[in-house]
Amino acid sequence: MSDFQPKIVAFVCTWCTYAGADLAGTSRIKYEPNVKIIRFPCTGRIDYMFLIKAFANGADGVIVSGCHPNDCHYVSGNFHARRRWIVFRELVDFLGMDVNRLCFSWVSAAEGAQWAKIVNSFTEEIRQLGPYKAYMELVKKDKNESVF
Amino acid sequence: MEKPRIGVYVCWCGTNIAKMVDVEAVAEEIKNVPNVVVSRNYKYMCSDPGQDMIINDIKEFKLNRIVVSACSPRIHEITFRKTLKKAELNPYLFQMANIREHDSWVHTDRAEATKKAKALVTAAINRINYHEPLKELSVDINPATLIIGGGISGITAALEIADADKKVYMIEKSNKLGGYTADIDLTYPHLSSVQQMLGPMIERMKKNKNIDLFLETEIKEITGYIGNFETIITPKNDNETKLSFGNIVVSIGLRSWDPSPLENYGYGKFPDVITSVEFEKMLLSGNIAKKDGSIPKNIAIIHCVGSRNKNYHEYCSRTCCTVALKYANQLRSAFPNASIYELFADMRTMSKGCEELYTITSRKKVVFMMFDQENDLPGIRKANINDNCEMIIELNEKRSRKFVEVPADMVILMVAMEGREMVKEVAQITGVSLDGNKLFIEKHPKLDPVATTTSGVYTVGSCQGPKSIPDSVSQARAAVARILGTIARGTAQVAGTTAHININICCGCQMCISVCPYSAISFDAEKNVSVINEILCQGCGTCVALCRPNAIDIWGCSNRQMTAELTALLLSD
Amino acid sequence: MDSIRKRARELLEKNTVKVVIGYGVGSDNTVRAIFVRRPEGVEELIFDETCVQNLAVYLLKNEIKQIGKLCIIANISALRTILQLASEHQIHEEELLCLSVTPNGELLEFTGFKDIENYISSCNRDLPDKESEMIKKLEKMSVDERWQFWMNHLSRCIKCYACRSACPMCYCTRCQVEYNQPQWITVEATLMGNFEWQITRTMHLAGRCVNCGECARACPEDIPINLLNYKTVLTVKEKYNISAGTNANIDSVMSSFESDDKENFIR
Amino acid sequence: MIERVDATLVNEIEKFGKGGWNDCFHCGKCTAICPLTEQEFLFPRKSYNDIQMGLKDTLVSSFEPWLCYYCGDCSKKCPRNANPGETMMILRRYLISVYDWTGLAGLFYSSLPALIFALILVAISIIGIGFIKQFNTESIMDFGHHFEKFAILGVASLILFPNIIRMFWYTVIKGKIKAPFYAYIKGIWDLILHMFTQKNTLKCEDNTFRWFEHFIIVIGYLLLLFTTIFLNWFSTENAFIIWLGYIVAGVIFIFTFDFVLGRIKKNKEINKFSHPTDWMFVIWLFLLALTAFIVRVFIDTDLINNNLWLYIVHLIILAQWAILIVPFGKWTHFLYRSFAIYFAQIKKSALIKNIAAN
Amino acid sequence: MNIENKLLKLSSLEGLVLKLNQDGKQVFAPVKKDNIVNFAPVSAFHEMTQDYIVTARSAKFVVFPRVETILEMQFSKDNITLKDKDLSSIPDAVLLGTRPCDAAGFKVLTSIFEGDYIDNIYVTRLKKTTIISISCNNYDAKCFCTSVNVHPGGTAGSDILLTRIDNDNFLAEIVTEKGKEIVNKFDTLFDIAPDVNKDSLVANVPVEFDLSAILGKIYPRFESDIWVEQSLRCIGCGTCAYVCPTCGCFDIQDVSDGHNGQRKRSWDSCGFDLFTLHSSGHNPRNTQSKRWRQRILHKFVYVPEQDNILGCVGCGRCSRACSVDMNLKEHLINLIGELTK
Repeated sequence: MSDFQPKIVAFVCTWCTYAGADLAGTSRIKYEPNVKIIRFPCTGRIDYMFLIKAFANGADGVIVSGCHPNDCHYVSGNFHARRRWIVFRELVDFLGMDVNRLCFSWVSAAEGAQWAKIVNSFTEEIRQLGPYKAYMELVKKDKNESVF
Repeated sequence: MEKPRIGVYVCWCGTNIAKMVDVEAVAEEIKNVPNVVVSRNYKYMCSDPGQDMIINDIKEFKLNRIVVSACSPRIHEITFRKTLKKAELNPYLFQMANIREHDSWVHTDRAEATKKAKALVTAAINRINYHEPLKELSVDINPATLIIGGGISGITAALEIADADKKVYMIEKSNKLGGYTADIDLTYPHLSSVQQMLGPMIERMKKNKNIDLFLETEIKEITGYIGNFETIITPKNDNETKLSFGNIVVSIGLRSWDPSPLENYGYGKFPDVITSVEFEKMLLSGNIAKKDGSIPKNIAIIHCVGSRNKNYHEYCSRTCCTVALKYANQLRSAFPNASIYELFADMRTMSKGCEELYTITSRKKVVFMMFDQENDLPGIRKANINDNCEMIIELNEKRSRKFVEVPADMVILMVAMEGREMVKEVAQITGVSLDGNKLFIEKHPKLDPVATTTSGVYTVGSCQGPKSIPDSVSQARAAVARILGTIARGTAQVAGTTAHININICCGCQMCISVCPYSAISFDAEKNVSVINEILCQGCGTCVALCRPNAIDIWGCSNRQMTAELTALLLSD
Repeated sequence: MDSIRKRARELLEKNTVKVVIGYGVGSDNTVRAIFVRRPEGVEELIFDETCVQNLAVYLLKNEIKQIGKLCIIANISALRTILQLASEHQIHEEELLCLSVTPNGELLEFTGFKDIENYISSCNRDLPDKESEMIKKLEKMSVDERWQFWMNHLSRCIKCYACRSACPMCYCTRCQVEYNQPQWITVEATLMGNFEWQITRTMHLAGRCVNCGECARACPEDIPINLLNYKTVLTVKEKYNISAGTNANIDSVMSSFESDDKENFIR
Repeated sequence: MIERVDATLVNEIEKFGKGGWNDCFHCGKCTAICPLTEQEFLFPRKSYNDIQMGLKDTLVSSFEPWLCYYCGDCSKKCPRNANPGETMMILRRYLISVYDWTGLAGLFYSSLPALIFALILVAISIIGIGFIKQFNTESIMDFGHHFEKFAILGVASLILFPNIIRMFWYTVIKGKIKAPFYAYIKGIWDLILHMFTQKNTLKCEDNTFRWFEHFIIVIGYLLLLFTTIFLNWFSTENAFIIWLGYIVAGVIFIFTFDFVLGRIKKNKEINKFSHPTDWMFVIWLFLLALTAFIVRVFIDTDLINNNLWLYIVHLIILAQWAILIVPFGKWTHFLYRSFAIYFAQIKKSALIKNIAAN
Repeated sequence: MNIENKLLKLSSLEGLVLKLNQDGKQVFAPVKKDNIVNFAPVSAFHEMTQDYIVTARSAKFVVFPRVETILEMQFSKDNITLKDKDLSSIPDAVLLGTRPCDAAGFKVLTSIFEGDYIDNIYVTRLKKTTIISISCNNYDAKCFCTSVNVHPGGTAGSDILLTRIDNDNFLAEIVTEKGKEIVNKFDTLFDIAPDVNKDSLVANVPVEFDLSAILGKIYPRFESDIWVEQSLRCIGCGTCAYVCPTCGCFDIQDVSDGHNGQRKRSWDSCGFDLFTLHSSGHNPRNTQSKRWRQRILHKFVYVPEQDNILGCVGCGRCSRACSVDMNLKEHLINLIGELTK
């Protein structure tokens, strides 16, 4: 299972986690290449539908990360985001999705090493979990099933 | 929207990217992505030839969209947007893919890094298909300035702006000007009097017609945006006044740390263990004496009280070493044959003239002893009768690696500087964020330490980090230069990436109104729809993700763009 | 029963309300909504424990609003729906008059939302036992079992969106499913399309659903989609101690926040 | 054990010379370049630290100052020219005054008038004796001879020996050095070797000539002493002894003259700061040898009888040398250095023992 | 051609199902799941349930699937390639257990899909589908087929009509050529016709109202208040159109991820308020009453006028599926009451 290369997408806010990832870059901290970052103005902007779309497009894991509470550049964006994450996570867990494939975190602009740590540990967790077969079948069905 | 004609430029960034990412292969493969007209790779895209190449391509191939995959957009997005403006192309028809900080610098496997680069560039391309040309809103600037905090940096800023004949409103919480500096007797390293320096400045402040001074006033709430801020203040025993101004200077400074949590120093328990602030008051009053009025024979000064220690403040408060040397000099001149001991962790005498002060002080028979401020602090205990001194400081002296006792009749603690008690509220009010140590976060630690990420708000002086007087004053002047520049221009550009509402979908549930941190959304009663004030909107997008029927979308980060980027990113490998 | 009819007749005769929305006998002795506009029509009004349909769904229909001032005979779900709609600025106090019957048969007339709030705060708002049992059973299942449970049920969904039409809180002029730029939810009723649709529907009702159960009743395929909403009701209650439809002028759960919301999964 | 810091100790040490403890900021360069420091005996920086902090107990029980042979390299290289070499010299003077149980050493070191008064006192007492002996040459010379014997014996037993014991008590006992007994025996060979050869001086660079000069003087001085006392140089007839005396006195006279010259020119680090006692020690040795040489010449040329004043002068110098300089002056470094090396060996073996123990 | 009668034993019917499956035909029959009866592929006769009036959803999905890709697109650098539906990929199907009203429903669908524009996807599907109906021996309050000229034993629309004689024999009426083919192919399973009186075996559904009172008489009442009266409680959920055997309205949408896309046709309903929303924002039928009126008029006025076939077969599915009890029969009776006033 160890040669499985998980596909992970990370939704991050530009003021904190994106800057943290930049810092990890400037300090040349090495981490797994499986995570690809998409930049949002704020975690408040990240709609839960993006997470669902990510899985629908074949992601094996999704990271959502932004500023620590009280650090948000837009004052309350991360608070609203946290509210949604709590309800969304309970719902999809209830629906039977594997919530271990969702990683929510706070990473500030100064925590380059913390970002690398999260990426490495999450990639390893997803590598243990393997590809998200259940959702893959869902997607395959969607593509070519003629519906009666 | 005309058919997208995209130009893609993959940058080498010298070897920074090219070493780990096969840039040619990326540029080659990008050629056959739909709508891509030009796909080049070049050594330094941010260089002038690199930018000229873009401008020529735009003219030659009539490109209407540019994707540059190089470093982080936080660094060069502005540069390339200016390039597009030069080529008369709307600057928002531009997207960067970060293949340096997020790819070449952080990965070790060249094949993986190249594959990731392709994915990131394809994603950026797929996204830019849905970019719309946006107009930058320009906002006219109210020439007045609000200064919060009347310390040395606040006063300098006020005088500087007033001299440029612009209006200044100064808000000061306490009933006197000068802040922390006013309680200082002499400055270091030249031991010149502060009162002579500060006195005339405060006089000029009071007499200056351009400066409205509001003492004993606290700031409650600031509404508006760069160029058009407003606040209502209630000075003590005075009625409410409404102020409108264009820029804000936050100079609330820091306060001295109360050392009582450090039990081993016994501050509060021993009467003669005093903080540097209290000692400064003694110097100002002219008589240095113990609480019982007698002259101290043994005086100890302890550095790094509360600074550079994980349990209290991890940062160095920067000025206390040189201030301690100043005290040693003043003590030696006051008591020629007293024993003066100076317990320090590291002697940090950075700015001009301070090393010389240290050399002079060391020639004045001051005993310097070194301790470890992180995990082995000295302790103070009551001396027993035959010690002919008040207290004994037990110290594990690092240089001689010996346990020694230092006799002391008076101990001066060089306490750390920390955030003022109302710093959280001021941060919330001005929309600037604080770091873990309750210090204001500057826009860029190196290139822009005076401004903040909230345009129009500047943090100067030690509230942005412990500082000496010369540093605070130079920061104040730097902020004023920026403000006068903005006022001179008369207008400020506000990003066009704001939210917009489709009124025939909005069903008037007003959930977006309660979410908006900048109250940029108001309710139009008779049309029963929400309306967005484009200038107030900072483009955070919280309302977009909240609106159930997707009536709100945001320029520059629309749902179509983000889903396009997401699908391309995941489907590309 | 007759106290309602008497009161309804008075209202209609004095023309204080233009129409009384209540329950009447339907075909094959089922119960259905009736709209009484003439005083003599009140005889058809009935009210007993079988009247479960949430009549508040009609309050936002233009055609019904145009009739004029409404009187609604509301059960607890309808009352809570009215409060929630009020908190979302969809209905205003002067537009309607609410009548209700307490479990022991005594007629209630509410002058304003405040009255309704006090009455609701005293009522029992727990989930019906059948559903809460089912939720507990589901929670005990393993993740895969739960996944299989929902896949079996959702495979029957034909995307007729009856659940959306039946739900009083789904009053959006244009629902997110009708978007194809970007195509949030796939058009056809494939398993993935249904799965995404149910997530969106439940998330949009988070903190707003008053667990009236209309969606499950409206589903032609009898898919227990109300379990999803009830589970979210439980989550919102447990995490934020808020239940929908109890206060007419507070922000809904999703558009407000506490600085110390509790969670244990953010790294 | 915890020591008391005392800022006033510096004022005390200042009496023995102007050291650089105010300038030293503990960069440690002097210790780094000094060829004589060892792992267990680090100086001069540590000594500076002890002075600055006024740790009297540590200073007193340290014999590091004796291990320094004042090559002066450290003073040359010190970034803050706190001349550590001179400070070590000052510490030696201070230690001498500490070891001396009579306290006179401290007095002479710290106040020049007291020293001059003592010299004059001795001179007058010699002249007094002369009157008592009515300037009879034989009786005076006889008295001189006996005096020399008794002085050496007295000074050695009354002053020098007890001071060595005190030094032992301060450094080893108070310094809590617990060494095995055999270490004391093994060390004695080092004591003698270093006493007579000052071998460590060779460890300093380009210092061999100065070592040679110093070595010759030491040997010369001991021989001169031996010849004058035991071989009774002044009153002997044996030609060999006479010539031996001449040669030895001549040699001492020449080399000490060179030392005096060095101190006047101040060209080397060692000569830059000459404390009065340094001057006295060198000049008196020079005069001793000179006067002894001339007295012998006068004896051979029979001029002595009517030039008895010359012998008086020699006797005065001899008395001042024997009574003042030897017990309380710089001469004692001859003993203390060697004993310090001896105690250093003991301490080293003590350290090795308790390292092995735990 | 004239109808030929045969006898089909229950055992041979079971054999027929197996043989049809072996013959590569996909057999659909009513199956009960979570006590709802719907058509589903069956491989053996025992999977089929017998105790049902009509299935919850009609069988139209065999010829008019809920969602169907009718066109595929491929975007490359600078051109788009289109690919029509591969008609050969449509499997042969056999519908077993439809009721005469369902079978009649196909007639109405055919009138729509083979009206002015021939939809060859529908035509191919219908051609490849054999309909073996079973006449009703039971009915419930929602049935009113007889009131709309559909007979519980009617053969219209079916290829073969089975009528249960006793619990192990069926009367098989071979109606069309397709039916003839099946019989010829598996003639061993069919025996000579028993002489029974079919009418006695079939349920007789009472006529609830006089159709002629409606046909051609509704139009003057276009603006009357009856439509509002009837439709106040309708919540516009569209379930009635989804379950109705004769509703053929559909919506077309393109779905693409930038590289390749599909044009999808899916069921739609005049009950949705979005059905007639113009891009300008104007909606000719913006209230539920207008939409309800359209449902009645389309089935009882417009289809009869254009294709002189009645748009409703009286199966009662819409009334059964409606969550707010919009009972069509009751409404028609009520309407007649209004018309004759």
